Amino acid sequence: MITLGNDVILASDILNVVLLVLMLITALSLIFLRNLFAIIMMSGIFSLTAAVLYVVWDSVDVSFTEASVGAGISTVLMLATLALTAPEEKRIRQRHWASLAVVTVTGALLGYATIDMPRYGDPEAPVNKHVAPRYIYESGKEVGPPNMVTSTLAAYRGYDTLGETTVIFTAAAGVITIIGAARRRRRTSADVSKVREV
Amino acid sequence: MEIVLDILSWLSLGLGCALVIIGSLGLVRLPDMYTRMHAAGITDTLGTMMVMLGLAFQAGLTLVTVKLAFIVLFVLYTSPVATHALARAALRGGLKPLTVGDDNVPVTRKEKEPAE
Amino acid sequence: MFAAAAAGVLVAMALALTRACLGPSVFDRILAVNSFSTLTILLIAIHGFLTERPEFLDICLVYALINFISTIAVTKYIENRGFGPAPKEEEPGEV
Amino acid sequence: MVHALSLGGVLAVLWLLLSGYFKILLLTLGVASVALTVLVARRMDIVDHEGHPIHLGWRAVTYWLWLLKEIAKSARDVAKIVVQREMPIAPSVFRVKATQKSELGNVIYANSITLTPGTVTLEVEDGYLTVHAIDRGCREGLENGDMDRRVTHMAGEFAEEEKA
Repeated sequence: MITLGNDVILASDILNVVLLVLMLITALSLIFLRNLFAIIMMSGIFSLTAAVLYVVWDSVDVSFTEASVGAGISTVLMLATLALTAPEEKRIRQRHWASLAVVTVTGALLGYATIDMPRYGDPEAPVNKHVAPRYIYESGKEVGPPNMVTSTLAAYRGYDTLGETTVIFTAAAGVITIIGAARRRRRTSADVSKVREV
Repeated sequence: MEIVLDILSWLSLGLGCALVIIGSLGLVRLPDMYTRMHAAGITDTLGTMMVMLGLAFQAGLTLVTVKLAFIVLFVLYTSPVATHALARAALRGGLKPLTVGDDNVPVTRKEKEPAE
Repeated sequence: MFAAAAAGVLVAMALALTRACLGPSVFDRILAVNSFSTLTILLIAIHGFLTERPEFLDICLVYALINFISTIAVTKYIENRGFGPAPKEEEPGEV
Repeated sequence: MVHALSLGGVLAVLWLLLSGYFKILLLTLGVASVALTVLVARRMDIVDHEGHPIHLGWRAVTYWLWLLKEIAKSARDVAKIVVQREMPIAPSVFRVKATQKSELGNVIYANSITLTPGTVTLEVEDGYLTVHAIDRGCREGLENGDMDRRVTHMAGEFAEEEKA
């Protein structure tokens, strides 16, 4: 068990605040930019900042996913989408006050709900008293892999993960069929022989 | 020995951070995309190397140091590829570099003269 | 000491974000994102040492390997479609 | 075949270093993933001297050391430019000759130029590189051809092999 000094906790807090401010600035610029291409680049920065935040919050596996999906694949997919549309966002003349009201109320409710949540990392919180201790103490003996997340995903929640993987696989296959199929060009035999020569 | 390693580590980390900040400062201050690319180069090369070296002095001869070395290696291999691709795309996209002097007319792909 | 280093990297990140917001051309933004991702790698590495868990460096490894893929994809896209810094307000400034 | 074996070796070492575990189950999984990766790489036809330049040997190491020194020097120069109030830049675009015979040599040269701050390769075409430099010093450092000679020396033996 590693215990951290107060100064480290303070440093982590400051890191949180600064990163969240950076994220806020990025999000604001996302709203005000009109060029969709620039928006894609800014959303890349957004997900990079999010990935650092996930590391700071100790969810390393989520950060892994954010790194490969958020910053890597989704940029490419959004670009592929952009190839099918116009590079500029349409200017909206009328304002949708009703939508703004709905969003504000939902946001306020969500913010209010956080007050009831247990403190971050509280060992007495329900989520940490249910099945988590068994995963933590027994997974090494019961399943084997040194990474707890791996054994949780692949063994304790195996069917769930299989379902998720199927969904993701189907989605990816669909996206590739829609976007990528037109571009595919079979290698001619001349190409192949040239490659072999080199 | 501990103290020597600590001092080396502080020096490297400090230098690395200074370089990283200077690189980003150049990214903001320099006048056009092509010159900014050189400033970003400081961050990608020497800045990264010095910061990782500073961390490696703290880790000692462990697997962690090997990982740090791999990170530096990967950054050094990927960063020039990305920079070159970006520079070429900018040139072909019609972004003209700022240049000084008369013999330094930018060579674009279409209007380049035959070699020598 | 690590906290100071993290602060330095954060300052650099803010500067890179400034460039990404200012533009003016799309290439400046790509450059800023590229620089930002290098800084992300550094910050995660330093944070690992700050909290005394340098095993988390694996994420930095993943980042170091994939951060140039999006840059390559973006530049490929621009070259193939000829989508330059076209909009008028985004022309690079003269000096 | 030699390249496939060395690729497998490098991947195995990488896997061991990154995992840090030496249990039977995990080692088996590691061997399986290395074998799968090598198989896929072979099917993709990317296991060759370019992706895996083992023939360069020790000369590559000495070249890297020299290149690191150059990177440090030019990074210092560019940093000096940036921190000055008036920023004395003199950007220019020019062409240099690449004397390497092989494509691999050309790529190494172009990437070395890009890697040193202050110079960036813009185009690579038939033995000539178009380079953007931030000031006179960086430009002259490249035009004296020192780096070109070193890269050619490092990739030299290989160029003859390819011709034969």
